[in-house]
Amino acid sequence: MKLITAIIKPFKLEEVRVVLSNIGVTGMTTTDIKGFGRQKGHTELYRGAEYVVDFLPKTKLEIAVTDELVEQAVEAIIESANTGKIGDGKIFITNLEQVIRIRTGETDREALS
Amino acid sequence: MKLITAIIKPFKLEEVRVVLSNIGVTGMTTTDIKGFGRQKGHTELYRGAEYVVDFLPKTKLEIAVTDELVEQAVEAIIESANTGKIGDGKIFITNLEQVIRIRTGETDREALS
Amino acid sequence: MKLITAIIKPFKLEEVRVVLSNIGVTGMTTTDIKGFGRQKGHTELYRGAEYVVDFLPKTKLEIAVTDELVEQAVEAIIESANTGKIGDGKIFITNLEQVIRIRTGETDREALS
Amino acid sequence: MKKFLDTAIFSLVATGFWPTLAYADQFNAADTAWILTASGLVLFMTVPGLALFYGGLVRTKNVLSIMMKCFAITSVVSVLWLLGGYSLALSDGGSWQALLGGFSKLTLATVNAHTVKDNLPETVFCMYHLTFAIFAPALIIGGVAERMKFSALLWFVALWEILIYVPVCHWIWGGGWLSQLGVMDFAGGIVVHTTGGVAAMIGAIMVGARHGFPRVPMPPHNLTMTATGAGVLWVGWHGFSAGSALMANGSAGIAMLSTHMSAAAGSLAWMTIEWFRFGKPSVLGLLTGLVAGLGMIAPSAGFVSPLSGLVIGLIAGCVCFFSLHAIKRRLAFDDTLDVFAIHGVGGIIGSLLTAIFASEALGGIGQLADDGISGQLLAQAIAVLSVLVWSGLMSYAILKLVDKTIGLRVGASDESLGLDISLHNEQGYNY
Amino acid sequence: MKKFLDTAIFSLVATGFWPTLAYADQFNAADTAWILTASGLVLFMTVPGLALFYGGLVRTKNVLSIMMKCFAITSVVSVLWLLGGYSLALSDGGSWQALLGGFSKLTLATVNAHTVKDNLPETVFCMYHLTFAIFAPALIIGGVAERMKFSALLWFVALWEILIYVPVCHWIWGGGWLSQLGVMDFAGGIVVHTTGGVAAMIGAIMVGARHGFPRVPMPPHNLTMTATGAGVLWVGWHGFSAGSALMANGSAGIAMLSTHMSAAAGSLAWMTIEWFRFGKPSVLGLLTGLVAGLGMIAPSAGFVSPLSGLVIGLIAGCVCFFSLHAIKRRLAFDDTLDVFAIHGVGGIIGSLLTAIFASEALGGIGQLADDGISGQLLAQAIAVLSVLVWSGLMSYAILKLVDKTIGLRVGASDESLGLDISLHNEQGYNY
Amino acid sequence: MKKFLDTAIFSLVATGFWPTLAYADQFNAADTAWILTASGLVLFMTVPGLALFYGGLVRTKNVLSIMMKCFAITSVVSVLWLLGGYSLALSDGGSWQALLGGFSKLTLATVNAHTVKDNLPETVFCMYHLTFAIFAPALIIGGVAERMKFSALLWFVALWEILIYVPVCHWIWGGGWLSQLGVMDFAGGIVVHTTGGVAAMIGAIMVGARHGFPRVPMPPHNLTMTATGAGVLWVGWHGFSAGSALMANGSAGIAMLSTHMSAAAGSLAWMTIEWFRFGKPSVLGLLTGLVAGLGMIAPSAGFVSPLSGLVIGLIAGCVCFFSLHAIKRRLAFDDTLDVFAIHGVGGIIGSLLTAIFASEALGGIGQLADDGISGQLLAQAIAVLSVLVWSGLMSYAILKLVDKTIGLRVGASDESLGLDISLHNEQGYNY
Ligand SMILES: Nc1ncnc2c1ncn2[C@@H]1O[C@H](COP(=O)(O)OP(=O)(O)O)[C@@H](O)[C@H]1O
Ligand SMILES: Nc1ncnc2c1ncn2[C@@H]1O[C@H](COP(=O)(O)OP(=O)(O)O)[C@@H](O)[C@H]1O
Ligand SMILES: Nc1ncnc2c1ncn2[C@@H]1O[C@H](COP(=O)(O)OP(=O)(O)O)[C@@H](O)[C@H]1O
Repeated sequence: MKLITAIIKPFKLEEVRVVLSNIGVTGMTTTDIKGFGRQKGHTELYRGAEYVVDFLPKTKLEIAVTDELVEQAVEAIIESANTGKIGDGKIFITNLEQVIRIRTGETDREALS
Repeated sequence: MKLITAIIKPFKLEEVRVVLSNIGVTGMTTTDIKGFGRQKGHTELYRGAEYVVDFLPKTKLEIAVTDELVEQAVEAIIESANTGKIGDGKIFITNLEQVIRIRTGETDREALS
Repeated sequence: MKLITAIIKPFKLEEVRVVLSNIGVTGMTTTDIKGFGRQKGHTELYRGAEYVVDFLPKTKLEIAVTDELVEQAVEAIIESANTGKIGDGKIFITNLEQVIRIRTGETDREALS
Repeated sequence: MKKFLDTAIFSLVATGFWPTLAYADQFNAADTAWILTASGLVLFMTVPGLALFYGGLVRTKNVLSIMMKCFAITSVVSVLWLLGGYSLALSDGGSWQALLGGFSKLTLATVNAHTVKDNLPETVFCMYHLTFAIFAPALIIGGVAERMKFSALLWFVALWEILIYVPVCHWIWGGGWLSQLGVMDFAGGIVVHTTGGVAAMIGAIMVGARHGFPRVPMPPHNLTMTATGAGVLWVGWHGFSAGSALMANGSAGIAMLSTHMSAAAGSLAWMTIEWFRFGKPSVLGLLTGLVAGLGMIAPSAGFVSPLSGLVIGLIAGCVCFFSLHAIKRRLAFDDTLDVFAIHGVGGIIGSLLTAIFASEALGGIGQLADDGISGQLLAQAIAVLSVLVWSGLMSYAILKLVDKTIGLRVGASDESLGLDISLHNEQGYNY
Repeated sequence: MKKFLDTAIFSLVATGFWPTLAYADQFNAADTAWILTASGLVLFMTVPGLALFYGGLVRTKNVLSIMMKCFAITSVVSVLWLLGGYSLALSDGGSWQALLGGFSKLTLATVNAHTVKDNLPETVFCMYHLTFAIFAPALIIGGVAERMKFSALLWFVALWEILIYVPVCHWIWGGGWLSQLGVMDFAGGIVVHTTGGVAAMIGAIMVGARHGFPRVPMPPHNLTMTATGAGVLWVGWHGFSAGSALMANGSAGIAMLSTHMSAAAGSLAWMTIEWFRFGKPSVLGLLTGLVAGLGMIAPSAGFVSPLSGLVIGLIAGCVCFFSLHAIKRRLAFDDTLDVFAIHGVGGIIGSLLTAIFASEALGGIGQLADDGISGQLLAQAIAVLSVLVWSGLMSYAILKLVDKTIGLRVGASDESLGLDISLHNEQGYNY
Repeated sequence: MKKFLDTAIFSLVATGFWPTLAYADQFNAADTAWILTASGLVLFMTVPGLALFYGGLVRTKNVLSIMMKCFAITSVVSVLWLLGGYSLALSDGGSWQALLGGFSKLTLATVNAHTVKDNLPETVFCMYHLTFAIFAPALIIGGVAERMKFSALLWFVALWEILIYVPVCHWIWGGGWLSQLGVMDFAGGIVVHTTGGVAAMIGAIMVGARHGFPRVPMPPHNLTMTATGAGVLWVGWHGFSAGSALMANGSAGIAMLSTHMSAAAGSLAWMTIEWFRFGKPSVLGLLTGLVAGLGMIAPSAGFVSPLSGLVIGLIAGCVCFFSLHAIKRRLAFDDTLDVFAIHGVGGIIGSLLTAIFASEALGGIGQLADDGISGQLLAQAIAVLSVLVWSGLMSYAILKLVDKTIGLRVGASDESLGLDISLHNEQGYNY
């Protein structure tokens, strides 16, 4: 199993969720984060003290999937989260050694179904 | 070393923390997240515009542990976070290549003690 | 590639970001989290009901880097985030199997440049 | 009732309706005390009342832009009022008195501490009316929230104030042609709510819907803020209604009671409908019904019995609930904060109902136009219709002009980023 | 002091205490101006004052449910007041005047713009008293917060208003048996705080403790909201206290000063105790002492000297601090927002202290009952005790009835999910 | 204008400026009604007005500490006012009347419901002035926010009140030497804004800059809170200005209108400058200009025409904008919330401008000192200078004393943790 971590633009979340559901992903976890990258932040102004805010609000999506779903899921995310503008975000893939469903104690494939 | 990531119901946090402390876990990190899964969200109503909120507030717990503690920690979490109702959450286990304590530069086992 | 996850004191974020930029890290992701560890929390008081708040506000930094940058990045974080006081935080290193840039579909090294 | 009292007061005094009225060219200090207070209360309705009410309803990224607009409108309108608005609205227009006031009070140069207007120092009279002139355009921003340019809005409001509010105020409260017809508008059902409600609708249509509307849910970002604003509106409205008696007397008392009952009944009506229809009553529903009740009673507050106030509130809760849902369903336009459905519809229906509930048989003070209910209904209908057409057409013309010159709307990426950062380089919250 | 002035006023006038009082059947416009204002101020105490104060103290997931209750209570009580509450509380009851008012003012049909009540238009008198009738039951929700059903609360409040508030108001301010005993209650120490405080305690016991109480800490979710509410309460309370003079005169001035001093002293007392006991003074502590001071001075505000107000505030801060901690420690019940410890205890002690501090020797206006302090103390004790028993028993009976029919409490999972979503399908915040 | 009216009133009455004034030893009920209200409004400016305005501007971790200070100052000053402040400031000082009041009103023992002060019950006069005595020191905390100890602040404020506010108030409003010079200060440009602004600067310097200043950006944590506070300040300021007429008359009306216009113009001026200079207008800029306008008009509000009010507002917006930026750039000291740049500079310039704009040629009421503008300008300059020096020196001395004894500032780690937790064991928000 793999853990897919995607950093996306917040207003894309709903779209991504729908697309992932369609290909059979049954669960995911999202976090409000702030990202720093090539996309420039904005300037803020407080009583004349101008300063640059480098960190931009993004949404982090974590999706645990079985190996055979990885490729499809990544493609789905790329397609739905892409706006073609800088700052669309990144996808990270790490290996998941085990997954357990707390309620039932089921593991791995069963835990993800 | 392993990184145990547990998604649990927010009101279970205190209980889980106590149980983990008891088995010798000395630190952990928590994040407020929103989860999507089999548990149904609720409907919200704004001036007649009804819509479904799919994402539910959950708490993510990240615990770095030495290999020998993994099993015990997982069991402790399952026991204390379980309510038997849908939405209790998941546990993910990934491999940790290195752990460093910033203050002292100690690594791995020392960093976790 | 590796994913470096660092838990640091919130007011150190700016310093760490600058140092990392200097050594060539082009992006990072931050999350407001609450940490539990050896650093003692504080007591709060509400109409005489005193209780201890164990979880302290920390910032989590996630940085995906190519293998050759790992050591340098870790050192940079240690140096800039260190206050010498308890609660300075931890660094976790995990293996990253793949990185993809959503906008272009570029992967790995290209995605991180 | 304002200035129009001049023409009607004597019959009322004769019938014993206004118990104490010293009609010298000396002001009445007690009335002054009350109207000083009432001015503060109506100002309170806009800043921070409406700023909070509206601010809570938009998304986080636009909260400051809404609050900014409330404050900026207050400032711009105040300056215009001093320069010429007051004079054109409420001074004597001489030969064109039917249409507009005169120039004698431009810059308020001829108004000072000992100028008296009926029972009040003219400064106080001028200040009190200013607070109404502020509230009306502030209402409008609810219709165009989350996408209209700040500069465009300021131009629009400035022109709107002079071309719509000022003349309509004159027609009804300044002795103009509608007041001569005997039109009854105690606290602005026509002057404030109809003018503003219609303009909000036109604005919403011309600026266009927000991106994503109505597919993407855009829930209020902070309902506690909205509730706070609603509380401020409720309290402030007592200055709006009871102040409109321009005296500290039983008429003010009736206006306060009727207004209060209408608000209470409006909120309960809306709550009950939601409870039956959706299974649960919502805070926002209750507050919306409350504001609907406040808006609908405005034209008749001091003319009707408290019990009639209650009935008007019930009508307000029901009618505005259905008008809001009808508009939402037909999706004709994105009136973001439902200004037309609540203030427009409420103001119009309320103005017509005034003709009925003012009847002495229902405990009211009686109609002012000839021929009782039917005559008054006719007068009210004429007033509502002409104001509706005037505000609609002129709002359209102004918006067209502004659109052609500086443009009405921010760009798509600015809208998506949020107006707070894109227009003001600020964020509401930095927790 | 309200209606009871009728019986006592002449002696005061004779002694020169009330400098200007035109006792014709004409109202006094200056007094009217002030009471119109004071009505707004007391309404402000509930919406949004108490809504903010209480709202900030609960957890995020229940904030709207608290605010909703404040607004809904305001609406429901207003309608009841119009339909019959006012008539039963404050009109003449004829042969059963000792117990209850009459029916002559039902639906306020006989109240209009020229009806006069002593020195005020009756509309204004009625409106002012309504704001008290709203505040009392709104206090109660603090005791049952975070778990009581909305529907159950509405039924409870409606019945409570009619069966408890209205009669007690009549007994003390409507010329009923307690007023005939010479009981002194300037601004509602008994009528508002004792009735409400006791009901909150009974409610807290009968609804039961929140899940997890007292093991799980349930800290306030937003103390800035609570502080804002406290500020509104402080300002609004000046309408509550100084308005209760029902005139714009030195008695109102004394009431405002004494009240202000009591609030100040209460907050400093609480702060100091915390500082000594816990090492640090807390905002919530200071605000709680403030409210305790405001509550305890209510019965005596216009009767005592400002310096006595200060002393009463010191007593309030100390007594309520210890009553709160005693209740918290004994854990007898989960009075969520400590309504009984503050308003109940404060109102009761304050009502008794009135007998002492009203003494002319202490700069007060003197006792109204015979035999000076001891006689007055007896009268006050009788009043407190009977109201305590009446409110306690009747609250119990009503809650029992509501429990048997629709149930008092939401289910465990709804409570854990939070009342905002489970009862109202809304969330306070969507940042 | 306050007490100083005593000496100046007769000429004004003779010129017909004050239309109704019953100069008996009977109070005027209408004036009383208005000043009761105005007292509430000015109290409202501090709690919760300033608490919100300042609270929103600091960082999350210090929000409660700011609000706490506003409330605690209100309480402490109230108690001091009762014990002796009022007597020393506003009672007759006999042979040292030029410098300080007397002891006859200590503890307000000789003030009761039938004591009259000119046209008001003395209780009301005393209460109204108390609200000013509260607002002045509350302003100061903006200069030392986010680092000063709570205990140190309380000591400082208590001493400051007695050693600075009370004498200055006496000099100008209590019949002291400055009032004898004919100094004009309608609503506290010198008494409140100059005293407070200077003290804030001295405080900021002596406490030292916050860690990280000016390198680390420290943006406001909640600008909606600040906007709400600004709205409350705007409304409350009408009590501050129009209340200072101490009557419900045309002078109050002029004060309200001029103040309102100054606020409007100040906000527009600041907004416009920002728009040109930074490309975008900010909410905080607009609100800052608003407050600058309110502050600068304070000394002249009731003396000048509404149009002059507008001009004064424009000056306020421009002057304070540049003074703020000059101070920020020179980085001489960390006046956290820019109290000196806005209130200090505004109050001083406004007090000098009073001499000009009060001219009858500009629609004002005329100068009080001899020799027209130049004579008045001299009087104003003397007043401003002596108050500036007095407040500066004494503030320095008090702070030095407090520093030597208990220390002014929290430790570095407490500052980094935030004052809410380190001083009060609380957090603003627990979402
Ligand atoms: N090396 C990195 N490690 C972790 N997160 C990153 C990294 N680089 C970028 N990100 C995240 O991805 C987001 C988008 O990256 P950015 O460079 O702005 O644009 P793009 O995705 O188009 O290359 C950033 O805001 C940040 O959250
Ligand atoms: N595939 C997944 N990847 C990441 N997080 C998941 C995944 N499935 C579930 N979750 C997380 O676990 C939570 C609980 O899952 P859910 O399916 O509702 O119930 P249960 O844990 O009882 O199976 C979700 O809210 C979500 O945060
Ligand atoms: N075993 C762990 N797993 C995950 N996070 C941890 C662990 N131990 C510590 N942390 C995180 O690191 C932070 C600092 O740890 P702490 O023990 O307080 O001090 P130090 O870093 O100086 O050892 C904690 O607040 C927590 O967020």
